Formats: sequence, C-alpha cells, structure tokens
Amino acid sequence: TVPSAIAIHRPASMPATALAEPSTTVTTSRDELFTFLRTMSLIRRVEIVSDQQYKARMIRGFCHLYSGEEAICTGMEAALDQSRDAMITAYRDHGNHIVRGGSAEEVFAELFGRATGMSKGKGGSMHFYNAKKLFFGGNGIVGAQCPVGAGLAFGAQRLGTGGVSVSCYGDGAANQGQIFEAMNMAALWKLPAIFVCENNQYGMGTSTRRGSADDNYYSRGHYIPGIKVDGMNVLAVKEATRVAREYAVNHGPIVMEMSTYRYSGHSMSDPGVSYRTRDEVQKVREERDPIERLKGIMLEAKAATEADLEAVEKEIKIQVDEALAKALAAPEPEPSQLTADIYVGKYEGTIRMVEKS
Amino acid sequence: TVPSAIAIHRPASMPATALAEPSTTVTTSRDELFTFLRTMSLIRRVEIVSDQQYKARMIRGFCHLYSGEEAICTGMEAALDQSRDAMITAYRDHGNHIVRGGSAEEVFAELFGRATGMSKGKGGSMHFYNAKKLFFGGNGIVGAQCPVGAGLAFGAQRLGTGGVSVSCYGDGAANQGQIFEAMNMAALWKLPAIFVCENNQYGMGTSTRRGSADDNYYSRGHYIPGIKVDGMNVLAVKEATRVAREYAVNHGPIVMEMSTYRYSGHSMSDPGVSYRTRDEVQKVREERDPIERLKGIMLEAKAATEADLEAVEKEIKIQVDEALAKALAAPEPEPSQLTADIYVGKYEGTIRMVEKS
Amino acid sequence: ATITVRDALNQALDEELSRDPRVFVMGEEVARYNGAYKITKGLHDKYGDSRIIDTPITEAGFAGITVGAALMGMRPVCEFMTFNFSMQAIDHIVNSAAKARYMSGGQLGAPIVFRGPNGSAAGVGAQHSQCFAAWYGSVPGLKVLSPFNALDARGLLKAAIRDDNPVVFLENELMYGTAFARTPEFDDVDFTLPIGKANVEREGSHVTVVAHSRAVHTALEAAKLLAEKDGISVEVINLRSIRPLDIPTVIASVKKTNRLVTVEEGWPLFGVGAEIVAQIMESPAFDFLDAPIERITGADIPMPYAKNLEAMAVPQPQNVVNAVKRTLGKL
Amino acid sequence: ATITVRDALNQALDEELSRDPRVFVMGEEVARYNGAYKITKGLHDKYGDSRIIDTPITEAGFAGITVGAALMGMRPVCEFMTFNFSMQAIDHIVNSAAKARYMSGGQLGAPIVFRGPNGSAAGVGAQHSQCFAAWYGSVPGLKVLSPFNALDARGLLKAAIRDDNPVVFLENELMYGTAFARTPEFDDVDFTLPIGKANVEREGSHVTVVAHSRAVHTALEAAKLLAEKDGISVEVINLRSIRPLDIPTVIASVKKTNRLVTVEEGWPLFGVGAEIVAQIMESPAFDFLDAPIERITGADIPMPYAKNLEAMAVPQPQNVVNAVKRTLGKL
Ligand SMILES: Cc1ncc(C[n+]2csc(CCOP(=O)(O)OP(=O)(O)O)c2C)c(N)n1
Ligand SMILES: Cc1ncc(C[n+]2csc(CCOP(=O)(O)OP(=O)(O)O)c2C)c(N)n1
Ligand SMILES: [Mg+2]
Ligand SMILES: [Mg+2]
Repeated sequence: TVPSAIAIHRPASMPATALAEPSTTVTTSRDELFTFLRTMSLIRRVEIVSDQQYKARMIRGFCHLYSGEEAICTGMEAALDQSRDAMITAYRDHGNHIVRGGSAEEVFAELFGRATGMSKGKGGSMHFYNAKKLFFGGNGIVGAQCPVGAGLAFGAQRLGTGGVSVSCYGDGAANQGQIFEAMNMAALWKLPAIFVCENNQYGMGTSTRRGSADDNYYSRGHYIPGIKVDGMNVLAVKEATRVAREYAVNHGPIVMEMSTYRYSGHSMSDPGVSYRTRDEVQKVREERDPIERLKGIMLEAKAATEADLEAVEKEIKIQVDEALAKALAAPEPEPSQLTADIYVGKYEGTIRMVEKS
Repeated sequence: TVPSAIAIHRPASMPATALAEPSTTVTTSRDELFTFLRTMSLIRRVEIVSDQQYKARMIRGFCHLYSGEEAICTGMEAALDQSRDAMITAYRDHGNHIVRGGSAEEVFAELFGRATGMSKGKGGSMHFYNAKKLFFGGNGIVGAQCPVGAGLAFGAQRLGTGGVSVSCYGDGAANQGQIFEAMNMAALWKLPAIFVCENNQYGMGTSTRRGSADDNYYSRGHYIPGIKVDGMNVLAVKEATRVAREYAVNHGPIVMEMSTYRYSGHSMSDPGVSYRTRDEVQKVREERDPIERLKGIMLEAKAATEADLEAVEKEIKIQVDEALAKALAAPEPEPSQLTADIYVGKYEGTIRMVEKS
Repeated sequence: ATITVRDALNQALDEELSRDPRVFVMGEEVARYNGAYKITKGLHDKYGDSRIIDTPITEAGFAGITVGAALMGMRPVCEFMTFNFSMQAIDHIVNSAAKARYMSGGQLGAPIVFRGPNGSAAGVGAQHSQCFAAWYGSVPGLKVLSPFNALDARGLLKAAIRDDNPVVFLENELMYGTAFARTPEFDDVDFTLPIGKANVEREGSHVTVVAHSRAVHTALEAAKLLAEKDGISVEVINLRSIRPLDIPTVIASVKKTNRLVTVEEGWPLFGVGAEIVAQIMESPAFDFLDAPIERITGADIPMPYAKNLEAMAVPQPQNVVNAVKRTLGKL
Repeated sequence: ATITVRDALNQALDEELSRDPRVFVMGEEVARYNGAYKITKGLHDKYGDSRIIDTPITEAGFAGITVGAALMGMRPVCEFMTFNFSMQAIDHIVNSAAKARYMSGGQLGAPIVFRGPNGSAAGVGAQHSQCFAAWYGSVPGLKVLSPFNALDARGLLKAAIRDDNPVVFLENELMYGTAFARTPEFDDVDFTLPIGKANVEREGSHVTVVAHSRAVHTALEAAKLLAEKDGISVEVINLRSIRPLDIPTVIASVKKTNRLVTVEEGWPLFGVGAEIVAQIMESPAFDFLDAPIERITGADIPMPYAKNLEAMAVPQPQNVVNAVKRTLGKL
C-alpha cells in the first residue's frame, strides 16, 4: 500500500476518465525494492562524497547536491522506458544521470574535470548528458530545460516513437515564463510531455511562498492536469509516473509536483541555514527521508532484513570508493580537447585562441 | 442598464467580498455619452483616414488600426484618473493615445514622420507616448508592455500615488511567458495593476483557439481574479473598469478580458481576409459595432436625436480633416534630430554617423 | 530568367522539406498565413500541419522546442518573424543550442536553422530594425550566414539546413522582393553554396569594398557610380558568411587593391567592420594597405521612423563613394 | 587601508540608497539572502522590504518591472545574479530601456542600473562564463561600464546610479574578494568617477596595453613581469567604460608608446579589442603605430569546465607578455 496522490488537478474541460487515479496499492518485487535501494543509496553516497571532495577543493565552481530528493528520479525511471522516453533536468543532475545508467566514476571524473568524465570534463557538475539513453542534461539556465523538454516530446511525437519526455524543474523555476509557454504549446499540440516540478520548498534562499503567488505547482499549468505526489516515497513516485506516462502518451501534457526537500544548501557555496532552521532540515531527515522510508517499507514487508540493508550500504560504499579512486587517477583532458566538439563535422573557419599567433 | 460582466473569475483563495460584481445598471449623463461618442468617433475617423493615407503612401512601415475596438480605451479612461493612473499598450496604440488627450494632428504628424508628431516623427505608428499624462506607449514587442506595466504599478505603489496601471495586451500576446511572470510578481506584491486582454479573436492570422490552449483570458492569471467584459459596450467597459480599479487599489492585480474585434487586417500589409471570412467581419460590424451600439443606447435613452448624432459625425469629420491638413503641412524633423534624445543630459562620447568623418 | 530572394528561399525550403522528412518549419504565422513575409508560401498546403507549424507568440518557448526536437533527431527550421524577436529566445540559441555540443563533450547536437529577416527595414522604427550579425557572429558553436541575393539565399539556406550545427540565417526584408538572375546550376536540387566562403560580386583593382546582406547592394551601386563618374575600379566582396568570416578572400583582394572599405547596416561599435579591420591588421594584408581601412556602418542611434532621418541612419551609395575616395586621397 | 571590490559596491549601494529615496535594488536573492555574491549584504536589514526586493526567478519579468518603475520616476538598480541570465531579459534592456527615450522623441526616461557579475568565473562552465561587454556596448541609448578595482567599483556605481540614462554595469565575480588601497577621496559620500573616462593604471613608455575588468589585472601582472625580467616599460590603460569608449586616452598613449595590445576575457570576434583596433586605425594614432595592434582575448570557444582547459581559454599574463614582445619584435 502506498499513499495515493496527495492531490489531483483535472481541468474543467477534461474528460473525467482521461486521467486515472494513481492506485493506492502497487505490486512490487523484492528485486525492484532492492534496485530502488541500491540506486537511491548510490546517489546519496555519490553526493556525500562529492560534498567531501568539494570541501577538499577537488571540485570547482558550482556543485548542486541532490540528497533528499533521490526517490524522484529513481521512482520515475522505474515507470519509464529508457529506450524511448527522454529526460531532461536542471543543474541538480547527478541523480538523473545515475538513474539513466550513469556510473559514479563518470560523475566524479566529470566533477574533477577529467577526460573520463561523462562530458569529458568540459561540462562540470551542471552538465551531465547521456544522449544514447535519451538523457539530455543538465541545464544551468533555470527553466530553459522545459521548452527543450517539450521539444523532446515534439520529436518523439513526430518520429512516432511512442515515447514521452520528462522535464524536471524546481519550485523556483516554476515561475519562469517559458515554462508557461512550453505548457501552452504542449497542450495545443498534445505533446507527450510530463512536466515534473521538484518542489523542494526553496529556490536558493526563497521559499515557495515568497516566490510563487500560487504554490500549488501541480495545478499551475491550469488547463493541463496535474498530480501532486509524495516525492519522498519511491513507490508513490513510480505509480504516479505510470499514470502520468499513460496520460501523456494518450492525451498530452501533464504536470507532476513532487513534494520533496533538499538537505544540502542550494550549492556548495550555500550553507543552507540562513533561510531555514537546522531543525527544519533535521525534521525532514528524521520523518521523511526517502531512503529510510524505503528501508522501512522493505522491513515491514519482510522483503529484507536489517542485515540485508546494511549489506547494501556497504556494497555501495565500496562501489563509490572504487569509483572515486578511479576518477582521481584519471587524466585531465588533452589540450587538444580545448577546441574539440564545438562543431560537428567541418568547421570552415579557424578557431582563434587567446593569442592569435 | 448595461450587461454585467460576461464572466467573473474568483480564485478559490480569494475572499468572496473582495471583488464587487460590476453593476448591471450604471448612471451616466448626456454629457458623458456625448463625450464617449466624440472620442470613439474621433478614433474611428482617425483610423479610416490613416488607412487612406497609408494607401496613398504617406505612411510607412507598420500601421495597426484600432477600428472596432474603440469602446475599450474610451470606456476604461472614463473610470481612470489621468493624474495618477498609468496606461501602457502595444503597437495598436492610436486610440489609447487619443483617450489620453492626444490629438488627431499629433497622430497623423507622427504617422507621416513629421517634427510635430507626438514622438517628433521618430517613433511612428507603434510608438505613441504621453509621459505627462502617464501614457507609456506604444511597444512593438508583443507582451513586453506587461512587465513594464506591472512596473508602472510598482512605481505608483512605492511613490504612494494611489494610482493604478493599466496594461493592454492582445489575445495573441496573452501566451507570452513574461505576462505570467509579471502577474506572479504583481500578485506577490499586491501591485495595483490592471491587466487588460483585448481579445479581438486573432493574433495576426491566428485565432485564439489555435494560439491559446485556454482562451478564457480573464481566468488565465488563474490565482488572480478576472472579469470578462463586453468590450464593444463602452458603458460595460467603464463599469468593469471602475470595479477593477477599486479592486486593484485595495487588493492587487486583476485581469479584464475585453471581448472585441478588429475590423482591419492585422496591419496595413494584411488584407485580413485569409484567416476569417468577410461575412464574419461584416456580422460583427452589423451586430456589435461599439459606436453604433452607443448610438443606439443614446437614442433609446432619448439622450440624443438622429440629428445630434449626425452633427457629431460631421464635427469629427471636420476636426480630423483639419488635423490632417495641418499634419500634411508640418515639416520633417530637422537633421539634427537624428542624434537628439538618445541620451538625456551629457553623453560623454561622440555619436558616430554612417561615415565617421 | 530571374527569381526573387523570396522565391529562392521558398524553393530552398520546399526542396529540403521534400528531401528530408526530419526537416520541419516552425514559427509564428508560417503555416496558414503563409508567413508574415510569405517566405513559406504554399508549404503548409503541400506539407500540412505536421511539417509546417504555426506557433503562439512565444519565441522563448518555440525556440526551445526546436532545440529539443533537434536533440531528438529532427532538423528544425525555426522562423523568427523578424530577428528582433529573437532577443526573447536568444538564451536558447546561445545556451541551449550553440553550447550544447561542447558542454556535453560532443554528445549532443542541435542542427537547427534559426532564420528570418534581420536588420533594418523601411519605416518600422527602432524596435524592428536591429542587425544581429555581430552578436550571433561572436558565439562559438553557431554558424552565421547573411545572404545577399537569390543565389546566396538558395545556396546558403540549403547548405544551412544540411549542416549538422546550429545556423543563424539572417535575411533582409528589403531584399525579399528583389529579382536576380537565375543561372543554370541554380536549379539543381542539390545546389548549395559553401558555408564560410565570401564571393567576389564585382572585380576591381583600385579599392576593395566588403559588405554583407543588403549593404552589398549599396556597395555595388557605389561601385557603379565610381566606375561611371570617376573611373575608379571597385572590387566588391559579398561576405555571405559572418561566422566563419572569410578573411582569406578579403586579404587576397586587399593585396591586389591596397585599399579597403567595409560596409554594413548594423550599428558601428563592435560590429562586423571592426572585426574585419582587426583581422586585416593581424594579417599579411596589413602591409599592403596604402590607406587606413574605412568603415561605413549604420549610425550609432536607435532607428528613427521619419524617412529623412532613416535615410541618414543607413549607409547610402554616396557614403561608400565618399569612403572609397577618401582611401584614394581623392576627397 | 584597503577595501574589497565587494565592499566598495556594497558601500556605494548603501550610500545611494540613503541619499535618494527613489533608489531601490531588485533581483534574485538580493534581500534576505544578502545577495548570491553578498554584494547587497546588510542592505535588506537596513532598508527593508520596500527598498531591497527579492524577486522570483523571472528575469524578463523583473527587468521589465524595473523599466516601468523607472518610467514612473523611480531609480531602480536591477541585479542579475549573473549577466548570463540577462539574456532572458535582454529585450527589455535593449528595446524597453535603451530605445525608449529616442522612440518617444525625448519623453521617456529609464534611469536604471542593470548590474551583476559578468564574464568568466572559475569552474562554472559554458553557460555561466559569458562576457556581454561588446553586445551591450553596441547598443545606443545604453552606457556600459566595466569596473576593475574597488575605486572603479565605488566611483562608477555611484555615477551610474546618478546617471539619468540606463546603464549596464558589468562586474566580475573573481574580483569581488580582491582588496585595493583606499585613498582619502574615496570615502567622500559624493565621490564618483566620470563615465566614459579610461584610467592609466600604470605609466610606461614602450607599449600600451588596454584592458577592462579583470583583464586589467592580467595586464598589470604582465607589465610587472616585463619590467622585472625584460626591462620593458608598459603603460596599462583600464578602460572603465565600454560605451562610450575613451579612445582619446588610448590615442594619447599610443602616440607616446607607438605600440598597442588589447586584452579582454570575452570572445574574440566582434569584441572590445576589435573596436579599439578599428578606432585606432581611424585616428591620428594610426600613423604612430610601429607594429600591428595585438589582440589578446578569451578563446573562441564555449568555456570548458576542466581547470587546465579553462586556463587556456582565458588570457594569462604570459599571453600578454608574448603579445607585448611581439609588438616589440622581441619574440
Ligand atoms: C535564468 C536563471 N536565473 C537565475 C539563475 C541562478 N539560479 C540557479 S539555481 C537557482 C534556484 C532555482 O531553484 P529551484 O528551481 O527551486 O531548483 P532547486 O535548486 O531547488 O533544485 C537560481 C536562482 C539561473 N541559473 N538561471
Ligand atoms: C515578441 C514579438 N513576436 C512577434 C511579433 C510580431 N507580431 C506583431 S503583432 C503580432 C500579433 C499580436 O496579436 P495580439 O496580441 O492578439 O494583438 P492584436 O494585434 O490582435 O491587437 C505579432 C505576432 C512582435 N511584434 N513581437
Ligand atoms: Mg527548489
Ligand atoms: Mg488579437
């Protein structure tokens, strides 16, 4: 038994039957539960180590951690079809990369600016992609990924792949005008687009109430339907995504608002305690943590023992340590990479360096 | 008796009493009715003559006519306070300029690119302004006037003038993301901003249905209230504006959707018949024309005789002909105007011409 | 036989649409209305709603959508009704499209042609008269083309659509209706022009004039006047491409003529002419210069509406004539 | 006594806020968070919600709002968290603010300071490292300032806020924490620097190096190296203002040194250096040049993340040293 949707928004004009109610019971398997646990633990561990490595000055610039939000991409991915469903997100993208088959080593190597990084060290924390697995980033411009995501759906629709696109954006991003523009076109053209608002309560230091005149993000694309989901429960996320995917393929765009929380500051330069209390963070950790929640479900359902869970934790720790070691040993990009991959195919000019000559 | 609002949108969160129902009866005076008639007839006549002058190649570039929509700016203005209520609109701005005290001569002179034009001949059809009367244009970028309009309200609020801002935009513009951005901030900060969607059914050749997933523009700023108004009835417009102004001053932003129609093509280069039928245009002219409607009201209320109405028409025709003659006789801008008014006060550099030397 | 720039563009789109099913055209009024400037005339009738797509007036939104579609394997042609409105979408052109391949270590590609009229038109005022050649030209990851005549329009648009990189394609409204000669090669369905190659429109020996877009016309008019009245022989180079910029062709010409004038309609500062001057100074041609390079540009002002002022704000043939004479010490 | 650029900016804002009640600061995280880069630290505490205003993440919207507020008589300071995000609002800066006065025949005025960090930072990748000096510098109706040190920061920001025209004020994140000497005049509450005036940061006789923003630092480092190791005396000019561009100061220096190197961190094509080269060629200083002008610029690539690549993409002192030596024929 999982909590059903927290709330559902059905525009008045919409046939009542079009959007199914997410089920309050889901069937899962021991395997699936363990996969969830492994994925979420992996993401968490990668973020913890990234935090350490950042503080050790191995990572430069911006670095946005996903700790606390792991259930979202993990649960969604389980209801998606990687072979045809595209995904795009913002700069808080380590988790999305991992659920699309990315490895911890690729993440670290990218964060360290190494040649073996997922973007060959040229992207950094905000710019993970896996084009082969239809993961399109990784966008540092708040909100810009949403029209692009609608375009991914447009492409899927025109190419007749039967796939959908999933565009993740934050509660802060939700106010960006281009998201409304994208939703309007998605609705007009019935694009198979799922807009996923990861509502972690803050856009940098701005709480949802201070940034959004209406913080019911699931109903803000008001002429398209929306589901508000407990984003801290991986099973609820999976079930809602199943329903949303079904809807998107058959009827067009839909919004999912994921109620979640970020444990870290906005980025590594933000201690994250000036606009919220330590207590608030602690409380979420204690009461809503998605990994602890999943563990509880597994124990309750007798799908796992405490020992099993500890074993997973250990296994992940080892896996991540190995990945870290490999990433640390990886070489920097070759200088020739400086001018590689600006264009594909022939560039008919010469690329000017700092010194022309 | 005037038709009350066609529809009212009250967000769920809004106290029921905050927004008054526009009255179904309004008190007016013979004077007011005649003022309306004169203003609307003046606008209509200016547009008819502009059309002729354009075809006579006296007017260059874009020229967007307002015929059919005269009741909107005329009715609104009657419920506004020119001394403190700001107005801004798009490129279809001759009417707004006139209700803000602009003369036909200023309009023609501007359209002819003469020194006596309202913008000294440097703006053209899309760029009328009357800063002293708080009329701020005249913007050629679809939708851009709305955040600026919200800013006018912000200014009024901070300066404590007690005024509101009125931002007019089209049904096509209504999809622009920056309008949603402006509405969000206006709602957060309770800006005294009235957003007026002049729904003339088309954005260029695109009907509302083809451009807007939701064509109930009065409720599209869905967390702020809205009133749908018969924009072809000057009395209804005035009454709705009275209510909206009252609301805006006390509670914050509100939308008015004005149901209207444009008789001409989008601009002079558009015959306006490829995306709608001649019949459709003819029918609106016959059944909904705002000037004929007003005349009907005046006759019915015995506020005027047929002869009175004819007299107004003649008077306006003479007035416009005189204005035209004066504008035609006006000089072109002096060459020195080329570099005037780029900056105010000192410009510390030199302004480069086509030839430097 | 002649053909207008408009028809050449239309034909190029038509052929590329029929060649490659992944190509589609998206923009405001491109479908049922046949395009605000009729560049897409007839295409909606022929290819229907799925290939010629009218959008709401939401440039940021639909430009972003074309980027997503391109990432998924389509070949979008994104029409801006005019490039002035591309400012609403410039973040997608620069940050979503141009930089995508690099940031992803070569994984992503966004082969899109962003096209529409650019620069000054007639009597449309300050907000509708801006030239974006230098802005887009500065952005690595983009190619930027600026056709002048029907041949350029056809050959470069087809090349742009076939290119795997994002291309900004700057047309000029005032040239749409102008007819140009139609050479036999022209009609070949696979006729393209090489990106990054300038074209010598008129050979000459005394002075080189380099221009792009409608300014090529101004330069040619000036060249005619100079030849007729003053016996001055002007070589006119049509840049065709702003990025990459074909400096080798300019260098070769300057080595021959020893004098250079640049002509553009955009604003002067940080413009196309400035870059040409700088690159010539960095090149071997510098030593061949017998006079400083002259820049003829749009005036450094927002475009005025009034006809007399407008004429003073945009290069006229006489301005080019004057500049040429100055380089020859004849003024 | 020294003061950081950050504190100088903060102080300038503080003083102007207290001087003129029409001044307010609007932007993302400027109030309760004290600014993403802490430029507005303490101001919200001091001036409250009505003067220091946090916005949602909607650059087009709030930039437009500052334009409207300015038209109504306020004096907004519009902070972009970084100028990269100003691309979302660039239409308002150019079409709503810069062109307003002209299009209205002088009726409208939009005295706004659009400010924030511009150009490259460290390890933030391609989307967060763009320099907008040349783009904004090309737009008539704007003034564009690019301070280097704390003195510039203070003097120019105060001048910008007091100016009746829209001003684009380009800061650099990497300079925020750098401390500079604080001269006595500095603390005067009415201390401003003149807009449009470059500053000779270091006098020299062999070569002139002209730069803006952080590149001035690079130039000064190079000058030091050249003096120490090679006995070459470099005059370093800090442009301070991109529009207007103070060419007279550059000309005077070139007449003295006969050699010029430009240094900027932005992309090379159609950049600040290009315009300087072009204007020098058009000036009397051209005849004084004993060598072609050298441009040192950011590389023509999207900014890479990896440290080693990033270093190759941004001018280093050694690049300037090389360029200087080339102009002297010593390399
Ligand atoms: C257009 C734009 N404006 C501002 C920023 C700076 N910025 C980066 S992340 C962020 C907050 C976004 O908050 P939210 O959308 O809630 O996502 P979260 O970080 O909570 O995941 C801001 C303001 C940006 N990257 N892009
Ligand atoms: C940002 C932008 N995109 C496109 C245009 C071109 N354009 C001018 S008016 C217009 C149609 C606007 O329709 P609507 O908002 O309904 O206003 P109406 O003309 O009907 O009064 C378009 C597409 C523009 N001026 N600005
Ligand atoms: Mg958030
Ligand atoms: Mg309309």
